[in-house]
Amino acid sequence: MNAPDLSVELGGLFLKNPVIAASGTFGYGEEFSPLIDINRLGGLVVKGISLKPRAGNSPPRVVETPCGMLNAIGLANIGLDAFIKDKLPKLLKLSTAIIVNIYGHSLPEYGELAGSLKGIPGIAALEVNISCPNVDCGGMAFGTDPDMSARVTDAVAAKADRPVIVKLSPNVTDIRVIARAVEKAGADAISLINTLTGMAVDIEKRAPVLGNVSGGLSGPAIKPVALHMVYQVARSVRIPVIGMGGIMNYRDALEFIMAGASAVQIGTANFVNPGATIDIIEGLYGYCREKRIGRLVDLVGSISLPGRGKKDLMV
Amino acid sequence: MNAPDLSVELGGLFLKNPVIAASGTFGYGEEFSPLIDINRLGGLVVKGISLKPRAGNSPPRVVETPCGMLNAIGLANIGLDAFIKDKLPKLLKLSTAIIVNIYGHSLPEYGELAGSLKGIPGIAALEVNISCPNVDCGGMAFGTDPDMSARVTDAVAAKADRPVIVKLSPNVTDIRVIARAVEKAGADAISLINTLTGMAVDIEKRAPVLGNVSGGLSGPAIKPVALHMVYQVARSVRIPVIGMGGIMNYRDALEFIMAGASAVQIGTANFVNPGATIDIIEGLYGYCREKRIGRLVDLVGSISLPGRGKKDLMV
Amino acid sequence: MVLHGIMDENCEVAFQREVAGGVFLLGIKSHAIAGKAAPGQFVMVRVRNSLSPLLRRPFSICGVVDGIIVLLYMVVGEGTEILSGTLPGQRISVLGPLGNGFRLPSGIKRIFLVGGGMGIAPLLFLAGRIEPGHAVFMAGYRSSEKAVPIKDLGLPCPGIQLATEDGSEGVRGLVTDLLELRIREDNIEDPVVFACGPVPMLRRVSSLCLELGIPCQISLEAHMACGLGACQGCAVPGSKDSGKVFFHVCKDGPVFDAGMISWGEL
Amino acid sequence: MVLHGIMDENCEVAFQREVAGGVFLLGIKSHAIAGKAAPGQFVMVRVRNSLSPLLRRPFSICGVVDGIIVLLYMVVGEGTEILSGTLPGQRISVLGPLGNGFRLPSGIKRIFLVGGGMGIAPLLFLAGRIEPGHAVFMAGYRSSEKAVPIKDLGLPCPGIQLATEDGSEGVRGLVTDLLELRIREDNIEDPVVFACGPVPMLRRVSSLCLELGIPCQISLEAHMACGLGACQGCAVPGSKDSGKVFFHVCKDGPVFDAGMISWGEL
Ligand SMILES: Cc1cc2nc3c(=O)[nH]c(=O)nc-3n(C[C@H](O)[C@H](O)[C@H](O)COP(=O)(O)OP(=O)(O)OC[C@H]3O[C@@H](n4cnc5c(N)ncnc54)[C@H](O)[C@@H]3O)c2cc1C
Ligand SMILES: Cc1cc2nc3c(=O)[nH]c(=O)nc-3n(C[C@H](O)[C@H](O)[C@H](O)COP(=O)(O)OP(=O)(O)OC[C@H]3O[C@@H](n4cnc5c(N)ncnc54)[C@H](O)[C@@H]3O)c2cc1C
Ligand SMILES: Cc1cc2nc3c(=O)[nH]c(=O)nc-3n(C[C@H](O)[C@H](O)[C@H](O)COP(=O)(O)O)c2cc1C
Ligand SMILES: Cc1cc2nc3c(=O)[nH]c(=O)nc-3n(C[C@H](O)[C@H](O)[C@H](O)COP(=O)(O)O)c2cc1C
Ligand code: FES
Ligand code: FES
Repeated sequence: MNAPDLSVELGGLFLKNPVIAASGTFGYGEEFSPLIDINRLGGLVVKGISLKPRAGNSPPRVVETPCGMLNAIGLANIGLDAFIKDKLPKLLKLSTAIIVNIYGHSLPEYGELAGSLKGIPGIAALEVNISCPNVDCGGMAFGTDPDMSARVTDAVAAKADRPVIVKLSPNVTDIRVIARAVEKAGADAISLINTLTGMAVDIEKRAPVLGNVSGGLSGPAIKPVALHMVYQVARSVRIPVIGMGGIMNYRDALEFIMAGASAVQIGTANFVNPGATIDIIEGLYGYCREKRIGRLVDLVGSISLPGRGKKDLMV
Repeated sequence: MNAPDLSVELGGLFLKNPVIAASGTFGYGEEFSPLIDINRLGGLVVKGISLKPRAGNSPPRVVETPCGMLNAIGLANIGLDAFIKDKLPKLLKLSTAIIVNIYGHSLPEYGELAGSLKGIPGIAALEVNISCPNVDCGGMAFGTDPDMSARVTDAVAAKADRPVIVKLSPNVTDIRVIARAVEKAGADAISLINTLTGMAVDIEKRAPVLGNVSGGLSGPAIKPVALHMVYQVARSVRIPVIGMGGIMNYRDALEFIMAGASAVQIGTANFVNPGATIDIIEGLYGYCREKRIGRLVDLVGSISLPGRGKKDLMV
Repeated sequence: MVLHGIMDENCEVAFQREVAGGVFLLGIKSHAIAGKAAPGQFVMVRVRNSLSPLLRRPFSICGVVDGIIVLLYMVVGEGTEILSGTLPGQRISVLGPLGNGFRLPSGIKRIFLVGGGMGIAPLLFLAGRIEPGHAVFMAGYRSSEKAVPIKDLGLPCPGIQLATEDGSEGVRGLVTDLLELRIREDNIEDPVVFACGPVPMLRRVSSLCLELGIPCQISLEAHMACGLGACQGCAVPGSKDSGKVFFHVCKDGPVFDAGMISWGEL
Repeated sequence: MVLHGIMDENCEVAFQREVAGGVFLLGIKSHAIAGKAAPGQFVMVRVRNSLSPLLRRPFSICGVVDGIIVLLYMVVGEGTEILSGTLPGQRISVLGPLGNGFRLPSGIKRIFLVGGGMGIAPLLFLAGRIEPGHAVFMAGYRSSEKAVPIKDLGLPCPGIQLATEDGSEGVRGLVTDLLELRIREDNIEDPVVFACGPVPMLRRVSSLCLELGIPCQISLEAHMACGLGACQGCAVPGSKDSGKVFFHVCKDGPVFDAGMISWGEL
């Protein structure tokens, strides 16, 4: 048998394999370069970039929770100009897809970010964060309202000259409504989920652990929620879906792929195992070989649903 | 120092201590009676009762997830008549508060359930499940819409002759809106959270693990989400709040209490440690003694919030 | 035969031994649970004191010796992997005895005990309660590596007929073929069958017994949360005859008359 | 002094010894990490291969002997509890060396090493790199039970001045009192202070040194997710002078000049 083909196409974005490092967990790439060969990744999403630099929230910013962690980084980042000047040149030397995650505090800001990144060769796609729960102005508000989500998408798509991925928040009643809204507004792909809003209390201090009171929950704890939302969204839109939330190994990645994700992002796992992305690529490769699957894309959305059985019968 | 006073009052419901066994995880009480002295509990919520008996969903119905579990029991229950005839008499011999959890498929059904339980001496309170994610008709729809939530609350409160606790779903964009709606509609207390909707995929079978595809996530994994929602709701309503979601020990219980819960419910922990409720009562008692806290209620909502610090500063 | 007196005890591990490839024999000290346990019952074990794995794991009681509960289990996932690393002297939390257990018929019968893989565990306990000579014990495995050397377990040991799918030990084939051969060809008076193992095997045993009108009790598995009948997580579909839509394995079972189960839906 | 060549290695535990009440000395075999490690750097240890605890735990490198990284840690929660149960021969994943490390001044100075509790760990490593006689090592503990018998650790061992809060060993009082006494009263030429320990202690040491114009490097702790500078989780507030709103302990630190930190906000 030939070597399995792991490549995927996501609304105009071509990846050699479906494994992408998630925004905010992989810095600007260089942090992991002593440890892994970043060129082997399908792609890499940089930390969310805003127009102006941001220092972020007061510490403590991270706390461990059962099988997960809360973060309230507060979208700390060096700002668009420094990113373009200091970080991007190094990133663009890599032979992996560089995806720039952006967020704004207003519609025009989103548009301006997309406009400023226009024409820079080498950027593979934009990922629009409409879902970060840590910033009280903007962030949350956009991603939880279908109308605002659509307008942000539109603002970015109007200015962008490459694929636009919109990243959804799980903190909503029905994520399918948001997904359909951003699809209609011109998103080329959807990524989900961002973190669930959560909190931890320090009972010794009788105070929230995080300086920001609440934070975003990530890691294996949220995997079931993420998987269900990916499944729902994949069945509600025609554009490709990038799944994430608690993926630790290739088996988790397969769950997302079978539930409908065309690609996956790896976040918290990078902290636990800096080689997680590489291990997952190798795991997917080995799985396809063993199961004689020629193209990984054939597994996307491949789960078969149970018949109704005795569901909801009266006794 | 005198023995600490753990008793609480929840909108007319008096409990000797704030520890309640959660609906669906404690059967009808008798299942745990070989193992613990149920009379020591603050209260006990029975498995959700519907007008007609229900067989529930096709198996598999439970699956373990990282630090949590998914269940898709499908609200299997013996129905109101059998409950009143076969289960209630035994339950009412116990010297703990018996709380009857009810759910209907329509507004009139909710009202009818409350009406049928009227006048039965010994029932301490009703808990109204507007939040179970497992039944495709009803359940979810009520609890995720503020207006429907209010109407269910009103339907039950109009017929009930004892405290009405409304149990909220976490699968919503802003739980404070639902909480305020049910408060206004006459709820005497609010309990939260019910399970988060989730899913697991069996990659060998390429199929959902659960016969019902999706299920409700419970256990320590959801604790941060539950705690944040309890914190939010406690600051948004004047009626008492009963917190739950992943409480495994008295330290977890204290987190909820300090975040604003007047009482706590213990669900999944009963499966891991059938003595969990008793251990938590003893832990709270020991904590109050050690810290010289005369009345546990003084701890409710006692966390102090951080100053703004450097939050959201520009660099 | 629902038994009362369920206990949750933090028990000392008496011994732990790998008896076949990835198959372990675990002895747990608990006079209390051992004293009440009946063949066919099971325990829920907390494999370690941690939030992950969260739930307890169910295991059939394979025998009871001197106040020690003996379990026979195969490493299949994280929980059993962790359990297999538990050393004598360490403590684990054990909830039991749970479930109904087998019902031994009165009068002299010819008893067939049919176990597939780890399904032999509850049957070994049962075999110890049957007068020698009255029972035939049939065990089936994939291959000889997985075959448990029953004589070396230190438990009352019946005579064994072995089948392996690859023929590497005993008769080549399925244990159900062994049973069918004996039960159809010999002229057996009053046979009774007890079986435990994978679903396809149990389905075959059941249909055979139902066809021939032979009483048959099978022990089932299901994913469990509580093991106590409280969560309703362990449902299995009841047959039309049973009059029940679902049974709960932990409370109504794990042992069922073959005719009670809707085998097509399992 | 940011060092490159960070590694993630699945290392064998060489030894594990309880050296004081709840305080363990752990030796981990890694020629690669040991070969690169500098005093003040740390490692991130995965205490077991499991989803819970999820994150790695940061520990200062306390010394390096024959390709073995030595850690000194106190059991304070689940992670350190599990770590303390790891036996020689078992393997744990270690990421390092991380962070900047101390900067030793050139020229002959009088070096004060001031450690509170487990804060002595990185200072012991540093002490081994200083010519004997040039350094004074001051260690403070709550009480004698928690006092680490530094001479018995098998590491290059400086002369120690001890303070315990309850006076059960050494001088009664805080280690900062010891330092203040020496630094104010003696006529010391060119003193330099290196300190690690609880925040209140470091705050005191810093203000003392800033007041007297003595160069002072302190090693800080913060909750960490990555340890690599990627997550921005380990922020500490920078002083006005520093020109930074926040530093990141894992990358900009853990060692900072005392004047760089906004002590009031810590
Ligand atoms: C009544 C009963 C008796 C049993 N007796 C034995 C026995 O004597 N020897 C033996 O080796 N095995 C027995 N099993 C199966 C045993 O419980 C599983 O192999 C074990 O739970 C697997 O745990 P794991 O963490 O290693 O596997 P994982 O697959 O990682 O477990 C994940 C989850 O699925 C559940 N699960 C997985 N497989 C099964 C299964 N077959 N049945 C029920 N739940 C499962 C686990 O309990 C856990 O909650 C019995 C099961 C039941 C229900
Ligand atoms: C750079 C650095 C060097 C350190 N060196 C040492 C050392 O040499 N010896 C030693 O005993 N301890 C040291 N610590 C502290 C050590 O990391 C914590 O004691 C340990 O993480 C506690 O883990 P736990 O699971 O036992 O506690 P838990 O309180 O259960 O941990 C819960 C979470 O909080 C984090 N956490 C708890 N306390 C601390 C802390 N003080 N600093 C950072 N994170 C914390 C844990 O890493 C974990 O993510 C150092 C910390 C840092 C940042
Ligand atoms: C420390 C941290 C920082 C993050 N920062 C961002 C960010 O800047 N932009 C963004 O879109 N998502 C951010 N995320 C969310 C992740 O990209 C991802 O959506 C989430 O963590 C779920 O995946 P995981 O469980 O694999 O980590 C961050 C997550 C973490 C843990
Ligand atoms: C097996 C199972 C069955 C449940 N059944 C019900 C139910 O019938 N009615 C209800 O309101 N909640 C039900 N719940 C939700 C729990 O009462 C509780 O809200 C939830 O599990 C979160 O708490 P925990 O993490 O402590 O389990 C059920 C939960 C589980 C695990
Ligand atoms: S496992 Fe809970 S009812 Fe059977
Ligand atoms: S711990 Fe991640 S940046 Fe410091």
